[in-house]
Amino acid sequence: MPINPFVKMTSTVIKHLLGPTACKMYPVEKPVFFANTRGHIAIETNKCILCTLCAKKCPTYAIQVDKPGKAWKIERTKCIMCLACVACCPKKCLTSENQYSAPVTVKVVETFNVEPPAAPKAPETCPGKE
Amino acid sequence: MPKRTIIPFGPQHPVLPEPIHLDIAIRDEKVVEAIPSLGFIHRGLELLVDKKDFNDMCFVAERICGICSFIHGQGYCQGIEEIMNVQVPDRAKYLRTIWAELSRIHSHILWLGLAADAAGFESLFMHSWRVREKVLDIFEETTGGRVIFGVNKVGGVKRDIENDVLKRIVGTLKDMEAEFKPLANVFIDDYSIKHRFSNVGMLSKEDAYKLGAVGPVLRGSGVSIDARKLGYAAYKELNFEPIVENSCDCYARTIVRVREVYQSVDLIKQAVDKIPDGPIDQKVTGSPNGEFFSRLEQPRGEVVYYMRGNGTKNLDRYRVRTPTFSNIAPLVKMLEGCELADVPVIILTIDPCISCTER
Amino acid sequence: MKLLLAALAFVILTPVVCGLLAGFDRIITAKMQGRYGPPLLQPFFDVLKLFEKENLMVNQFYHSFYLICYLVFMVASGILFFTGQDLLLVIFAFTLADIFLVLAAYSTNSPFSFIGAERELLLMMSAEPMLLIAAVGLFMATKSFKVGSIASVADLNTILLLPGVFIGLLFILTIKLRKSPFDLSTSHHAHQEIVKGVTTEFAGPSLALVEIAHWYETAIMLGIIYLFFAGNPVIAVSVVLVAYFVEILIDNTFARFKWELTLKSSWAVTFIFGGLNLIVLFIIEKVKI
Amino acid sequence: MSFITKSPWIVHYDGSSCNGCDIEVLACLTPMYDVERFGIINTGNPKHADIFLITGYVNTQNVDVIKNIYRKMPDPKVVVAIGICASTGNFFRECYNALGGVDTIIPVDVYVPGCAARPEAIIDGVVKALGILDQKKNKTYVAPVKPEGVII
Amino acid sequence: MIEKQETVTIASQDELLKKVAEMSSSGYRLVLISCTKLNHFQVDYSFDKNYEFRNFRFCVPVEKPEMKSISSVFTNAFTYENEIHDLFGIEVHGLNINYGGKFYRINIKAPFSTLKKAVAVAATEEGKK
Amino acid sequence: MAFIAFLILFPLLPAVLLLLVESPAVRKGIIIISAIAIAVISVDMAFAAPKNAAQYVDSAFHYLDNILIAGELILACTILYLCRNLPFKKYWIPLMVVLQTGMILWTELSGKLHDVKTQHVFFYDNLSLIMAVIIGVIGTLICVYAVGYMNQYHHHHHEIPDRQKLFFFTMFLFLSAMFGIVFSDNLMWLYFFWEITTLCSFIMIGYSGTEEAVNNAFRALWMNLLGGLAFAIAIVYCVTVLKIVELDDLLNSGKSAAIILPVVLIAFAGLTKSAQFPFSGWLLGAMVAPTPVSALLHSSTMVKAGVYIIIKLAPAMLITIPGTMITSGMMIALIGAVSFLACSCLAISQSNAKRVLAYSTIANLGLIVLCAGVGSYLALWAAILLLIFHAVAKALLFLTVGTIEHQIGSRDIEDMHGLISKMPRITIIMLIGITGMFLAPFGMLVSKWAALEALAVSDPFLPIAVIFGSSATLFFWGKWMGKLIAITNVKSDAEGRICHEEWFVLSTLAAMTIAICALFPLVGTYFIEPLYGRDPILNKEHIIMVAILLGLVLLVPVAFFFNWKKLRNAEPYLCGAGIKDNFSQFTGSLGTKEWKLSNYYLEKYFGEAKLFKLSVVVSTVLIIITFTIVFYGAR
Ligand code: SF4
Ligand code: SF4
Ligand code: SF4
Ligand code: SF4
Ligand code: SF4
Ligand code: SF4
Ligand code: SF4
Ligand code: SF4
Repeated sequence: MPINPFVKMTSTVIKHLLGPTACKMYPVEKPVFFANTRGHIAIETNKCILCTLCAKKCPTYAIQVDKPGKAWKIERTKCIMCLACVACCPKKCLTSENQYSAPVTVKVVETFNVEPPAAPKAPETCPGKE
Repeated sequence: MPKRTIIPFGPQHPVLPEPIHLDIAIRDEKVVEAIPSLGFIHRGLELLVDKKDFNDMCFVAERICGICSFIHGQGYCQGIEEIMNVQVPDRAKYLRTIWAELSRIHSHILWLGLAADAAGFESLFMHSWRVREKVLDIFEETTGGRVIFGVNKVGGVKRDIENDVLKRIVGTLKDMEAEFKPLANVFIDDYSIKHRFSNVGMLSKEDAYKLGAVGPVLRGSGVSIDARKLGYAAYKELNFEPIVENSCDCYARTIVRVREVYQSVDLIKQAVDKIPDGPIDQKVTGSPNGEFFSRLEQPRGEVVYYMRGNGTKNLDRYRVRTPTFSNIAPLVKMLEGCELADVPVIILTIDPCISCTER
Repeated sequence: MKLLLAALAFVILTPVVCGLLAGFDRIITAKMQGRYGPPLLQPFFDVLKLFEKENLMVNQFYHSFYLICYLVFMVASGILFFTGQDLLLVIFAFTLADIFLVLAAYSTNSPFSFIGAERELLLMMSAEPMLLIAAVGLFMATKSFKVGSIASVADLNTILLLPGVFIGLLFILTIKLRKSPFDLSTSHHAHQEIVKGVTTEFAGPSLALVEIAHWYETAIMLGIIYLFFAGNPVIAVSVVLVAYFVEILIDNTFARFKWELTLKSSWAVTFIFGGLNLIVLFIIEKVKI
Repeated sequence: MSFITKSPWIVHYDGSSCNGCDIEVLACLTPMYDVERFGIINTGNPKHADIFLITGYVNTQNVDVIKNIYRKMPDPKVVVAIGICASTGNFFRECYNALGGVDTIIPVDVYVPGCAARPEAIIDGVVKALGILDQKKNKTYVAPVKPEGVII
Repeated sequence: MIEKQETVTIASQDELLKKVAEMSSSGYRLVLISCTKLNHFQVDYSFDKNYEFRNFRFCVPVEKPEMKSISSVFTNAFTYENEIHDLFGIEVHGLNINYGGKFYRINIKAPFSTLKKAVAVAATEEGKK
Repeated sequence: MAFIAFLILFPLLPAVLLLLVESPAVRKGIIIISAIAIAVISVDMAFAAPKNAAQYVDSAFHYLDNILIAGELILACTILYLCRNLPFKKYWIPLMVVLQTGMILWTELSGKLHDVKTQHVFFYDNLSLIMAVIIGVIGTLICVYAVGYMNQYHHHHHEIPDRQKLFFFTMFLFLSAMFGIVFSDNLMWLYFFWEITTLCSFIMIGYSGTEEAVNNAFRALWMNLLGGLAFAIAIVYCVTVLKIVELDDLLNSGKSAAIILPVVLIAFAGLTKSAQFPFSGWLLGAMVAPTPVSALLHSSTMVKAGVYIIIKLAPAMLITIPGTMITSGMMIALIGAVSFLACSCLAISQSNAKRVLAYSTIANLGLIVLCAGVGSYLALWAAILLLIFHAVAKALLFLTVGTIEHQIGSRDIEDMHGLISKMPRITIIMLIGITGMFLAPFGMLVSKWAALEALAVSDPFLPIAVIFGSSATLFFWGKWMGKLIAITNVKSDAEGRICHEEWFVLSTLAAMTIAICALFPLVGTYFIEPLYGRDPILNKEHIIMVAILLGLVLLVPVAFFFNWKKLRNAEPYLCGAGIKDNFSQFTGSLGTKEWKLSNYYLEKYFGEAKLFKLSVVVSTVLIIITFTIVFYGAR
């Protein structure tokens, strides 16, 4: 019986045993995403005009626009990164970052105060990240 | 005379990435009866046409399945375009072809890995999936997502791929092919793989045709049918022949898929060579009115969509007949008289995609 | 007294050594699969964790009786072996221990455990002849069934007289270590046919017992390999390590066999390598006289 | 210290997902992401598992299945809902056969957003789950209260 | 699209069965049975041979939702017909494998047949919450 | 010696009484009293008798010869009478009877015996004492068991005429005949008793009178008669050629090649009686008889007569056949090996508990024959131990199967699923029997261990057969145990219906199985080793090791009472298809379904269809070869 069929996998296996691992080593090494990887939706709060178009277009109702309360809200655990909102926003104030949303232990609705004169606060703390 | 052992197989079972259930009756280890049961993933998303307009339905179509998500989107869009008589730009057609073939590569290598795993060949599974990641990187770079692309829309595609990126993709695929080759040889030649796949799950040519098998299951039984030959998207202009194997067993289906990986790489090369410049989408106005049966070749075989519009934003009917659905009847046939150890292999050999089967 | 110390050393050292061996196994396996792999101490973490878990059971019997018997008899046969007792008795006690694992699985009355148990019995039936033939072979080569005297007599000649038996033993080592292609009844990772086979129903501490018993089992099997080279401990240890490595390699280069091929091949190997070796040995001795 | 964080074994069930999240869960096990680095093993058997990874939402048919699996996991255990479907039901919650996210039938400890959830996100989610697992082991776990929206 | 799609409407069930038998004997394979609810149930039987797509349409009245199975001719029809039974509530007679409504096991009976647009809208409102 | 006379003659008294009494109560009384008497005397005899060389009883009474002739005639007539409803065309059966009786009578009457030394009629040595204890204790226990069993039997089978009088008559007649066999030194007497057991077996197999039973009875008859014929030829040869008619003379006659032919002929008779291949068919067919019969005749005593005679002949079988390099023992050992290997494998494919037991019986007898054929001291030591252990454990198993059959209405192993939940006590008794059959440190395994060590010295062929065979044993016993111990939620009160006699007998046998295991070194020291006048085989270490293992087995159940923390019950894993708190059903494809578990039978490899025929062919060839070379050597 030829030995070959019994050892078909051996070379691959030995090569990897001796060679480097294919592992990306996340999270020890930070991942690099492509420029247009679809990630979480960010809003430039000073541009938004609360037109509610994005909320209407969003197929999963992840976005709520509170006109009287002047707030733009998103529930990240509903967003499917379809970018329909980004495409429809008349002011182009929605963008898709290439970083994904972090896992959370509670579902929260993130609220952004859309007050054109309001100073754009840097979102230092991510509620999802604790 | 020994009696039967009756056990449930699935819905939660380590070999099943997706829930399907079989009541298996075995004697010793021989399967004497296997009755499948579906519905664990039934969502009823066809009825979402009542709530989503025909443009948004594209998102739904993409999420029928995460493995050939792209082709679902493509099928949906092509159907609507046909009803509405939209002329899709050639570049969009070529891009669709390229993405579809990439999907096929990704899906087939994924399947090969799962098949290896079903036969208890863990390292082969790992290496297959390692190679597959290369294709996923191409996806992520070109569409922004690893599995759900979201690039289709009625009238064309949403994103373009620059020509130099296309060239680079061909290069990456060449690398991938080189890494895939030793693994493919394992599938083709390895003793233990042959032991597990050869003469297992026999489906004669006649049965395959009669029972409505599609895709690699059909072609593994020696029937040369490949819906890409219908010539949708850019396939009309590409040169290829359906891949056929004649041994009618799990091994044949495996080899069909191995060879289709090479074929897809070749098709992508052809497409990249021929792709014209130009716009990538066509503005669509109005609402669909009419009906169409849209047929495409997915990695798992021929998929059929039936769409019927009534001139409003919402369609009357959106019906998807997926390859796995068509392969259920052949599956039942193949399971007759196999060994218990073959059950996972045979189930996997139709590459079951339950999410699309039940929608 | 010396025997008592040997027994004590065996009981204490085996989990440490075999746990580490298992740790290396997992790292090497991972590397072979292109992965990075777990920490070296992972097997210990696993077992300790299992003891922290709730003991979920279908009924109390398998844990309180059969599994404890499994462990106790595995340790007992190990002690018999490492204190140099009769090899046949060791193998019988070893079988007894294994039977308790099978019975534990049977007693759960769970479909997948049940099939696992049937397969485990099948595997035992496949492997047992070779073990006994190895004992008879060692007897023919060293004129003793006692592990103690075999170890003191064994030299280069032993392996030269018993090459077939040794190969056969390596073959069934794969079965006993639950490595692919013979991991029919249960496996270290999710089992594609029968979930977890015999161990399906054992949760938490019960599973930990099985794991520890498996370490002892490994020690006994490797001990028998060692016996062939006992004349020179350095060579013997390296042969054991090489054998273990080969098992890992085989684990990673084979799909799982089906029961028919398993039974056929192991009996065939047992007969062709083990049996013929004995017969040739017999003829050689007849000719000498 | 509890060893449970060093050896979390998982069981994965595909509720009614589209496969997208499933294959990403599987991808976590494969060379690129190799979660065995953290001692994670996919056991495929709830009785051995500490972490229940669930993808896809709940429909009328798999309610029992999910509850079944959950019941058969020994304590301490955590549930990680992977993907938008498992978290909130995606747009499928509008379908006639859907009940919604997984938290409608069993308590969910971590939600991993994403459609499909990326392997990195799944790893993050599991790491988060480990903390909870440890708390559950030491009986210091308090279920978080859902805040009324967060103002930024 | 280069393929040609032809749809023939057939009046009676018996004629349909004859047609189906004819298709079978001339080497066509069953590609799809689909059902659409309009004012009646429109049932389409689609066949294919050498990429040639032929479609036979048959109408089942809503008041009397019954049809005959073609699974005696095409064994694989049972999947489609069971599905139609579960989703549309059409009684299919003569099935070779009859799941008796347990094919999908949904709680709502025949959702494609009964669910009105109004209900759908209500569900949408709920989804928004 | 008085007790020999007592043991042979006394059972005839209850036998005749039982033929006469009608009242069940009286019958029960007679049986129990005589059982006690026989058991006590046989045990007492075993302990009282000197245990060194064989003791002989001279033929003091000349009328014994006449009794013998009369007995032979009555026996032949009875068999011929019973042949009146002979199945189609089997005329050679009565012909065989006539032939062999004719030969014996001719020898007796033709005066050939005058110049033959006829000194001893009866004798005893340690081996016959062991046999006597087995017959006296186990045999009578089975008779007591049968009291309860036969009532139940007729309760369950109304269609079978109640012939209990005949039944118990035969049982006690049989006991008498068995004692006769083990104490006879004169071959004529030995032959006479031998034929009585054949007759008893024939009557008992046909007890139910069904067509199948009658057919099987006749099969058993002709196969045993074939052995009887060989025996008769051997006697004629001995008397006419060797001028010998006593067993001890035959064995001590200088080991010349001349005795090979009669020895092989008698051994052949032993093979048929102990149902070795190619004659295994009759024992399987005998399983139609009521279970106590299977236990008494067809596993623990009558078939043992076959191996008993082979063990006795073992020294004579070591003589090399002239013109060849082999001994007749080797050939006999090979036949034993074929039987052991084939039957161990065949048992795997059986789900009928009695058939499994039957195959296992043949296999174990094969192992004994194998050891006897090898004939070394160690091998014989193992053979005798096997004989003892097997008698106890197998009787226990047969009887438990009988009891269980009456409670659950089936003797199929598949129907015994989860028996431990339904009938815990009876199941534990059965488990003791099964463990006794194949697991360390119980008796059978200890003997197998000894056998292996004995065989390893001689050549590798027999050990290989034994090794493969015992691995197969592992499989079928293991799966049977598994069936029994599966814990289900089904409760039953069936156990309460089992009668006292059965309980008593079963628990006694179970206790004996364990006790013998603990006491086997004593058996070795006091019975077997003096028999061959050799050194003890087991050294202290062996005994200690076995004792430790036994201790562990008995101690571990203590863990039961250990308080395990954090216990929670959950139903078995069913792929998520399970139903809450339901331990037997799951949600199946077409609705709720019961899961069922059945053992593997591996029909493809171990099925009867092929393997049985193959073994018959192989063993027939072996027998033909044996006789050919023996005849060739004799000339
Ligand atoms: S939840 Fe995920 S998909 Fe949605 S915006 Fe955030 S990162 Fe993107
Ligand atoms: S990306 Fe899609 S799902 Fe997400 S918020 Fe925008 S529209 Fe909604
Ligand atoms: S984000 Fe854009 S689309 Fe949404 S409300 Fe603001 S302006 Fe309108
Ligand atoms: S903290 Fe939240 S917002 Fe910030 S990078 Fe991480 S996931 Fe994104
Ligand atoms: S603040 Fe955090 S959760 Fe919010 S979008 Fe940014 S990263 Fe995501
Ligand atoms: S820093 Fe946090 S909150 Fe800000 S955009 Fe990034 S993820 Fe969102
Ligand atoms: S066949 Fe399966 S993989 Fe392909 S699109 Fe359908 S669901 Fe997806
Ligand atoms: S979240 Fe998205 S990718 Fe994941 S299962 Fe749901 S639809 Fe599929």
